[in-house]
Amino acid sequence: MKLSARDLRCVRGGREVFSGLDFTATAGEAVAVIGPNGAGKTSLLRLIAGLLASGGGSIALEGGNDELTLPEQAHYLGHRDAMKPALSVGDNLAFWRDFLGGEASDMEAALTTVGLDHIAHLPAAFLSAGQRRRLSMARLLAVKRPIWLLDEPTSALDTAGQDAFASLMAGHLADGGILLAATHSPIGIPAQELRIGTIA
Amino acid sequence: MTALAALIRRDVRVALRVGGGALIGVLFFLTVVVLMPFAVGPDLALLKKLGPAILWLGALLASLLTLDRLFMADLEDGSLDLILMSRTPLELACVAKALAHWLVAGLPLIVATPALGLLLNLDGAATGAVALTLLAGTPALTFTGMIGAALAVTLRRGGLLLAVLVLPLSIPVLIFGVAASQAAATGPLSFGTPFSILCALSLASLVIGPFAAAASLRQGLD
Amino acid sequence: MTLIELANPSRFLALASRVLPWLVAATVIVLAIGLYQSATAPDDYQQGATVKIMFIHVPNAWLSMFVWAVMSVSALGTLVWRHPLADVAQKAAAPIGAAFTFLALVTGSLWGRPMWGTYWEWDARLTSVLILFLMYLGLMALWRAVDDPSRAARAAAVLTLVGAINIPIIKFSVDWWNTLHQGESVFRMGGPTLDRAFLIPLMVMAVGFTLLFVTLHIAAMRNEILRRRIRSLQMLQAGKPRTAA
Amino acid sequence: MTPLGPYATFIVTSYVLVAAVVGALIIWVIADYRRQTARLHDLEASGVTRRSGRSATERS
Repeated sequence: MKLSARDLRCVRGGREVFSGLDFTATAGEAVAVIGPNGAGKTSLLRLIAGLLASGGGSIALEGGNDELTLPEQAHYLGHRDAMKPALSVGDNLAFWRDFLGGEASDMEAALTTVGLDHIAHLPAAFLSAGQRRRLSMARLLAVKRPIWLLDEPTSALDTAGQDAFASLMAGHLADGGILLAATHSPIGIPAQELRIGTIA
Repeated sequence: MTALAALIRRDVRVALRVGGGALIGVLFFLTVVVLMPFAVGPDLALLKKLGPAILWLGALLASLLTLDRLFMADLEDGSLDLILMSRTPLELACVAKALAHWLVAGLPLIVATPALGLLLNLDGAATGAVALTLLAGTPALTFTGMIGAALAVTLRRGGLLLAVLVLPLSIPVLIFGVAASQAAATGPLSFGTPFSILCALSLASLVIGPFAAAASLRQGLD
Repeated sequence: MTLIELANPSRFLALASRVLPWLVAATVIVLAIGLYQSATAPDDYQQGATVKIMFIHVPNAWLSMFVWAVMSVSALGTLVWRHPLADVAQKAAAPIGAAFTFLALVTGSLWGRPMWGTYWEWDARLTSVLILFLMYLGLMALWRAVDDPSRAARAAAVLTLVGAINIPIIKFSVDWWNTLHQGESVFRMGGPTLDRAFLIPLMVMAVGFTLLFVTLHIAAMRNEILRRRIRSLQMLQAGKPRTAA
Repeated sequence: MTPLGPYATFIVTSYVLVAAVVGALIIWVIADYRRQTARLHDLEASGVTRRSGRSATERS
């Protein structure tokens, strides 16, 4: 499997965020998207996720499931966690497992991995920022998708959480997944660096 | 199918939980209808005549006001991104969301109608006719309103803008809904003709609404 | 047991479980006497047997206002004295008050059908009670709209007090609106000429229903305190890392 | 008991309705109490206690 982008351009609100961006990631490879604030890290991820209209260039996935589009094979972990505070932790996760479709895996195991299994019955409103992020991580595990697009994945996580997430990412890569992470700090796994924006 | 059922179930549960505000729409309906006599006077004969129109206007405004959050809540917490990335076609996801919204916001209005009919001095037949036309017509209000809700998300504006966008679209539903209820209550026109048109409007909006809403959501990607 | 001592929720729980059985017994006895007296009361020369509806209508109508008064005092407790149980009392009273107001409306309407020939008349009294009912529902919606009780409490307290000030104004306006539109006067219940034969059962029933409210209110407050305790325990549980057990 | 006259239905309906609503209130309060105490006991069984270390259901 190979995810590649050629000459990507992104325009938002009439302003060109970046252009002429190329990268290639093969199965088992991680890409760390690095750049100053406003360089378009989030925009790049959203563009790949199909959440932003492309301003030019092409993105191609080779060796994936031909019946599905790229966004349908990707997980997007953004700043917002897509969890309803009124529903319980378990219900929130079960919903995304059922709704996102595709190959689902054991939800209990996913919650155990991120360390939330003991509070699965509590409303998501009671979770701290770090715990909410862990719940989002559980979503990546509950539904199998080969491409992970992670926007600042380790923000709000403590050291233990960052280590746990690094091992999750390593596991995903070992399974032949592809991973793009926009980040300011090292993500804890070997990754090729993709610098975007003017480097100050 | 499990995906759509899951979406409906989630939306209904969120609406019924604390902070969901599923029943605020019906409370608004009650309040608006109760206000009417203070404006037109307590003349029972007059209220009987205006009753179907008052109930329809109240239901229209109530179902419109609750539509505001249909997509906005999902946009704010990031759910909309994931819905766009799911394997379920966006059009079907829109149908599921509208259906869930109708279940928690439209159906209670119909349940409340008999009590309000009593307040407006409507007899059993007229109240039944209004309830029946609301049952046939509120899905049309939800599904056309959904287009406005999707546009509001695209424009990142809700509230009054949504009302201004959607109210003109709901005029046909209002015309035939009130016409059918009036026909059943007082005659002389037949109930069947406007009621069939109302049902046709509902069915048409069932098709057009999701496509327009999905298109608008896709256009509004940001 | 002073009000200050009652401020401790644990004390309140202890007191509630001691007092509740007595309150239940008192309520049952007084209501039973009231019901017997209502059943044996003579017919009114004007209303006939429908006067019996009055024996349950008037207590409910009285409670619809009394409960709002209780909530207003609680609201003051929240805003002025910062009494920790005040917003519990206010929240617990709202659904009970709404239920009594609903009953006042329905019994009034059932009394009106034989008297006026219609279930609903936009009579000043009934209309005011209807608005009161809507305000109760609005207050309950406010409590439901916010997840955090301490945040909802202040908003609900302000709304309750505004309501307390506004209810007489609404009543006055509705009276004025009603007389403006209706020349003929509808039959007026009550007044100083009420016969003792009706007055005594009415008073007993009013006392019985008030006792019923107090009982339900204390029980509902107890539930609310437990609910909040569960909430804070759950937040504690969420904040704790997983234990090896 | 005096006969209820021509309006017996209205009188009986009123009383039945009041009984039904009051009954519903009583059932709600009791069921709510049972539910809350059960949840509290569950929480305590899972080892969550209040800061003071006392039992949350303690009566005194």
